[in-house]
Amino acid sequence: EKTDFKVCWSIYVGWMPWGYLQDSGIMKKWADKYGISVDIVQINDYVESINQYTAGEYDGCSMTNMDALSIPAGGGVDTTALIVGDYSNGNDGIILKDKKTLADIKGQKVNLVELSVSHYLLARALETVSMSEKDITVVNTSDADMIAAYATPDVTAVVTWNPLLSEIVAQDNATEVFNSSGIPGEIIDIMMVNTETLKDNPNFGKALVGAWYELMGIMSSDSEEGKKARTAMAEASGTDLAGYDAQLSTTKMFFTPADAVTFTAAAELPKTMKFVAEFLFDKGILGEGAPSPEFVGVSFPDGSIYGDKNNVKLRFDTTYMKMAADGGL
Amino acid sequence: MRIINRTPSRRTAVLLGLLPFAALIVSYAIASHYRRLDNPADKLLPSLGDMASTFWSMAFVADKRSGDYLLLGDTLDSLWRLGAGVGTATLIALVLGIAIGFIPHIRSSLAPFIASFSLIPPITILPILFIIFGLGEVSKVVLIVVGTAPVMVRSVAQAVMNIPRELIIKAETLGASVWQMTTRLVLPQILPHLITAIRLGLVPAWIFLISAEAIASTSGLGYRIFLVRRYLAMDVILPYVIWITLLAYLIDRLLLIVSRRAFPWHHAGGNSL
Amino acid sequence: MRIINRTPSRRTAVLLGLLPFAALIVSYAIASHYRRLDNPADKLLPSLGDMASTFWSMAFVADKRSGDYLLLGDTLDSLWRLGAGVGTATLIALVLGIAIGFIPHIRSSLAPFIASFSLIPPITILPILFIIFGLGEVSKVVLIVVGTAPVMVRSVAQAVMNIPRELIIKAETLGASVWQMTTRLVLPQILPHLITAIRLGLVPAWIFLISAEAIASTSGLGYRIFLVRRYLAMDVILPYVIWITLLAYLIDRLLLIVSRRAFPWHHAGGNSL
Amino acid sequence: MKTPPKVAVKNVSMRFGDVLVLERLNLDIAAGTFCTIVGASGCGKSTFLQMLLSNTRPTGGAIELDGVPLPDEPTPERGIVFQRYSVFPHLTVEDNLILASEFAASPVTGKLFGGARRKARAEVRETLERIGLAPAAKRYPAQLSGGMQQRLAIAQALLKKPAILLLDEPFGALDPGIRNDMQELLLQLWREQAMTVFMVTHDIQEAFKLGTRMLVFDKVRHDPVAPEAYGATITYDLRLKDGVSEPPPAMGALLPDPAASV
Amino acid sequence: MKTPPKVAVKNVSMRFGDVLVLERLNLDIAAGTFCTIVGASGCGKSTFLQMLLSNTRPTGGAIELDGVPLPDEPTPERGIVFQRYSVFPHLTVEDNLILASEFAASPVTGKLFGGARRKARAEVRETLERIGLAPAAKRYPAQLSGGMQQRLAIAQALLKKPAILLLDEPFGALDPGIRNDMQELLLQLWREQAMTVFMVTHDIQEAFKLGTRMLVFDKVRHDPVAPEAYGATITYDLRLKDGVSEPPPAMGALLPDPAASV
Ligand SMILES: Nc1ncnc2c1ncn2[C@@H]1O[C@H](COP(=O)(O)OP(=O)(O)OP(=O)(O)O)[C@@H](O)[C@H]1O
Ligand SMILES: Nc1ncnc2c1ncn2[C@@H]1O[C@H](COP(=O)(O)OP(=O)(O)OP(=O)(O)O)[C@@H](O)[C@H]1O
Ligand SMILES: [Mg+2]
Ligand SMILES: [Mg+2]
Repeated sequence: EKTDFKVCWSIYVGWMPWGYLQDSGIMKKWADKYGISVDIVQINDYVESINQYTAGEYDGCSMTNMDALSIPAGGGVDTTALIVGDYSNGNDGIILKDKKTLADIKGQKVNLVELSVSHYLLARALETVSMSEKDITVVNTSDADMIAAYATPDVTAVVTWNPLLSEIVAQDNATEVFNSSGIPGEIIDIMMVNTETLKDNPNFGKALVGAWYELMGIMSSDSEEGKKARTAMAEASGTDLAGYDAQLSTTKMFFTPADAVTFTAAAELPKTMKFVAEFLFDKGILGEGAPSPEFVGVSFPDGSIYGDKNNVKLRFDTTYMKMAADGGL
Repeated sequence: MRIINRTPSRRTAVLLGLLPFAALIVSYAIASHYRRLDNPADKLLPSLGDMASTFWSMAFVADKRSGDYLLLGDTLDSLWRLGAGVGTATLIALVLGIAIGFIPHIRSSLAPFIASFSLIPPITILPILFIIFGLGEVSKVVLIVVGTAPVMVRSVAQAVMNIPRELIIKAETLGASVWQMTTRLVLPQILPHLITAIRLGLVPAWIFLISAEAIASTSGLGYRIFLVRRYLAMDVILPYVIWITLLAYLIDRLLLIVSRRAFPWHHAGGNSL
Repeated sequence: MRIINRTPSRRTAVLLGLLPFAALIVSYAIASHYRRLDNPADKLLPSLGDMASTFWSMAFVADKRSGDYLLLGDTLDSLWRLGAGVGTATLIALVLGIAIGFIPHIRSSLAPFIASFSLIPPITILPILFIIFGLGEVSKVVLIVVGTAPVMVRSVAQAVMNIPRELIIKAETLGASVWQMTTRLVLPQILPHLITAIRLGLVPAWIFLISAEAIASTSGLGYRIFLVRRYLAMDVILPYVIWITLLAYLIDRLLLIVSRRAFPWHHAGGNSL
Repeated sequence: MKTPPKVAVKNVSMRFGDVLVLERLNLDIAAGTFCTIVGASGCGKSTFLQMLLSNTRPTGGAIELDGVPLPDEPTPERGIVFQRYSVFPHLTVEDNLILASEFAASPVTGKLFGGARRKARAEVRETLERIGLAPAAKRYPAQLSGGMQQRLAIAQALLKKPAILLLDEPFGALDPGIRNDMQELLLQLWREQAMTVFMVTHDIQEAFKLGTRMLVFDKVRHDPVAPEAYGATITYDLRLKDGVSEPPPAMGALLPDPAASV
Repeated sequence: MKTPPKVAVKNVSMRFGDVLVLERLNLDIAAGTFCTIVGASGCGKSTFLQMLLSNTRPTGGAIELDGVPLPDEPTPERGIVFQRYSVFPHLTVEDNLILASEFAASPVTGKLFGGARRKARAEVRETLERIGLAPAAKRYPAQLSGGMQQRLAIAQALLKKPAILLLDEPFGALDPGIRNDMQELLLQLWREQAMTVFMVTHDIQEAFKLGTRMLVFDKVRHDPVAPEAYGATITYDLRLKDGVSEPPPAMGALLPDPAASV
């Protein structure tokens, strides 16, 4: 039982509301309501934010479904998907220089952040043209340097996400040959929280969810207030309102809790997680001792479980989002 | 007359010194010009005018969102961290350096460890630093300390060991205790070397400051560069880099002047760069 | 007897030197133990045994996917880059350092530029390096060069300026040309200082190597560390860090031995750390 | 009971690793002796002085001071002046001189402040006048000539009123003229303070001129196969009158030609 | 036509910023003169030598060599030996000696290899014997005593057979005994090679012993308000016989007491 909580987030279109929640005082309002305090901390380096959460420094952290499985869940930290915020619907893409179709990628060096969702996207895309990673060479490239990397002659193919993606696509010689709208609902951005902490402190979950959906309501409206919120988020991410709206357009935000609940409870999610688990296992990052992709168990809202039932470390749970949908907060 | 015997006049020297800077600016302007001929929206090498106007607005136009002057805020935050980091490193260097240089038992026990420790690239153990020190200001300061202190400790210790043994013996015959020797003999004699060590340590300190701010921070010069880097906003990055270089240069000169003023007995004779 | 006058015996000195290492290992083992009590799958502080077995398999078990020995491949690639970078920096330091230290006109024109240049944190101008040098091996080597050469140039130039003027004059009276003085007098006299400069330069060189490999690569020690950082595999990272530190230490000692062998006239007297 | 000699050296030997530097040194020195020490370069004169100072310990034998063994580290009753590095470069002339009284007065900071410092400075004023450094009181050693620095070093050592003063080639770096003045100054101070002085010098003229007793160090035994098997010892121990005396003829071959610098 | 003097110094003066160090120097030196120079510390003796070497240029007046103005930088016809730093620490004794011939023989590498090098080394063997350094031929200067280093420095300068040899306190750092040997060596070499020698020394005995002509530098004019307004000049210019001569009584006050080092 505790009263002070810390969650962390990093700069990404679907997570910018977290920063605004803190700055605008909405979070404080909701925390006060439940008699707790919640500190929302921005961490520039995405991987570092997950590492910190995994190490136990934070009670929650925004991350993708894939990274949740590989880092905290794979590291034995029981983690619950509290708020399923959005999925990438074109926010991640594959770009070829001076080539027009995905099949042309054969034999090229592909620059991407290895073992990230970009890597996953590439693997899924290659399947659609009956290729595998053997047909290309992956070059691990830091996201911060992706744009500059693309500007060099030796880089001919990149996989990345927004806002880097739209910066690169804007160049004359760039063609986006595949993007995450081709695998809708597979790259999901989620606020993950520590299962144990959540179990012991339901108020923590309630405050976060309540605050989040209040802001979703504001943000999705075309009102002055909504614009103001989006402008602030745009600037915090280093762009302007138009740029930020463009990024939002390729992100399937769940502005209402009901949408999020529907998506999380749908039958596609277990399939997606199976893809992801197999991808991670194939890359050898489920841990040294992982004998199969089913090593880490994942539970779903309907009670079904993928993988090892005795080692469930990642839980998709709609309880709190449902409370929000039902107006119960 | 051989070229090594010819010394340029003061005016020639200044002109010669400006030459490479001018060459850099001109070649940048040309490269930028041709890139923008190809693609007028090129972001990589913005024109000098663009950079100037961006810099101007970051420096003198209050940010719409927060009402702050971004450059000022970033600079103050970064300088604060740099100062805290280098200050802490200096203190550590002073205490450990004197102990290691002066007391053989401490030297035996700590010198090998610090020598090894100074070889660890700090960025590789960042996650551990962040876990131990959190992600707040402390961890940024600690990263600077970890990156600069070992080398500074080493050079202070070496400076202590370079104090002629004769002076230590002399102090003993004058009845000084170890503590008195430390405060009256060792400390004042190594202070100028400490300043040299700080000046040398500032180069990595800036690098670690920028790295730390790029990982976890919401303000500072490194944060700003990190933030706009994903949009390849070189019109912000390049002026920031120049600004950082200028700050670093000014701090370096300031320390040199302080040293010359405070320790006239140390700066006698000998050309230095 | 005052503590400063007591010297530990050889055996005591070795034991004292091992103490902090032992303390580090023990405190790590304890911390790791307690973390794993909480969460047996904890990734942050793996047990010493886990690290050893992971390291063993990286070193001696061929990788399932590629059939390579990962540690060997990473080490060779990194050492190659480090060697190329530091080698280039050394060459630059030698040529520019001698020119700046020996010829006043070149000193006037280049010294201020290099002093300013050395203050630029290289990571901030990465995009520009990419444009000029591409994204392949060259840019990694260049990053190392940019990060280490300015300081090395400076210390070589200072070493040249520290050659007693009397020796230069003497050479002139023996009929030496500038070129002959450079090859027979200046070069041999600064070589030991060059080795010192290399040893000092290796510390930042490792840091820039790791950074460069984090940017875009498919192998190398830094690559591996940053790759596995994506899933917090400290059981790989920590042994790699120790391995890097060990390599750095060995190279440092090697250079010291080379210097002692090659320049006996330089290593006379004086305690050094 | 007979009073013990001021300094008693009892069968002292010194070995660095395999090299035997000094052996079979036996010596009693009465209080008030001005003992000059000469000998070839590298024969162990400085080493002998270091032992008297307790800065190194003999590997064999023992040295006694007033009948008790030497303390095991340098103490204020034995003052020292080296050829170089004898004054503190970061202190002005007068601050060099008040340093010893600062150490004594202030165990924690080792420093006097305000009135106490002014008083201490006033107290050394007379000494400054004596050694002719009053006009240079505020200068740093680097701003003094070599002779001025050595005068300061001697004054600094003497202000502590040591029973024994050790001097290791104190005037080696000085010009002949200045050297002469310094010798006079030293003799005068020695007479006034009734110290026991040990002075190593390369200049045999100086050794005769100043000493009341002169020790010559040399190797007497040579092993042509292992030149390092035997060490130097005291080959001549001359009691001189106050003033100049001539070396015995036998020494002619051994010592540098006294006419050398004439 | 009368042959010009070897060295002619014409109304030379030297000023560093506001400080006038030397003024109104006028001097003709015949070939083969052994010219010793004495004077108080800081009066400009080294500066004068630096000017003769073309290492600094006089701010007034001119110096001529065989009737033509001095070259504007050091050249091989004028050899130099300083008090310190006169030999190359990174070369062995014999390599220090063959260096000049290497410079002459090999403009590009400045180095001889194989047979040529063996030949050059053989050629300096005799010189090595003369200066008593043959057993030390393979040693580095740091492994030599001060006297051995200075012998090497003089030999190195002389091998180039300079018309003029400049010496700035060459024996200042040596013991009296070694000093005497060195003086003999120098005199002998001077006679053999018929050089013109300029030697600065602090030791007036040495100046009388070695010189055929002795110059005393001193300030003659003093401005009590601005002590730097006037520089030193040549106050005594004594032609000495070959051998020792006595200073005139008037010089007694001016110079360090000659008895000082006796
Ligand atoms: N710490 C040491 N380790 C090994 N050898 C030493 C040490 N100190 C002195 N020696 C050796 O002992 C010998 C005597 O040295 P010392 O300095 O006492 O001679 P010295 O008579 O003072 O000579 P000089 O007249 O040149 O000053 C020398 O051969 C020296 O190499
Ligand atoms: N480069 C310089 N700049 C300014 N002043 C100088 C310079 N070189 C020499 N001096 C001054 O010129 C004066 C004469 O110096 P110099 O070295 O010639 O004296 P010296 O007669 O050789 O003295 P010493 O006997 O101590 O060697 C000194 O006061 C010195 O401070
Ligand atoms: Mg000695
Ligand atoms: Mg001089």
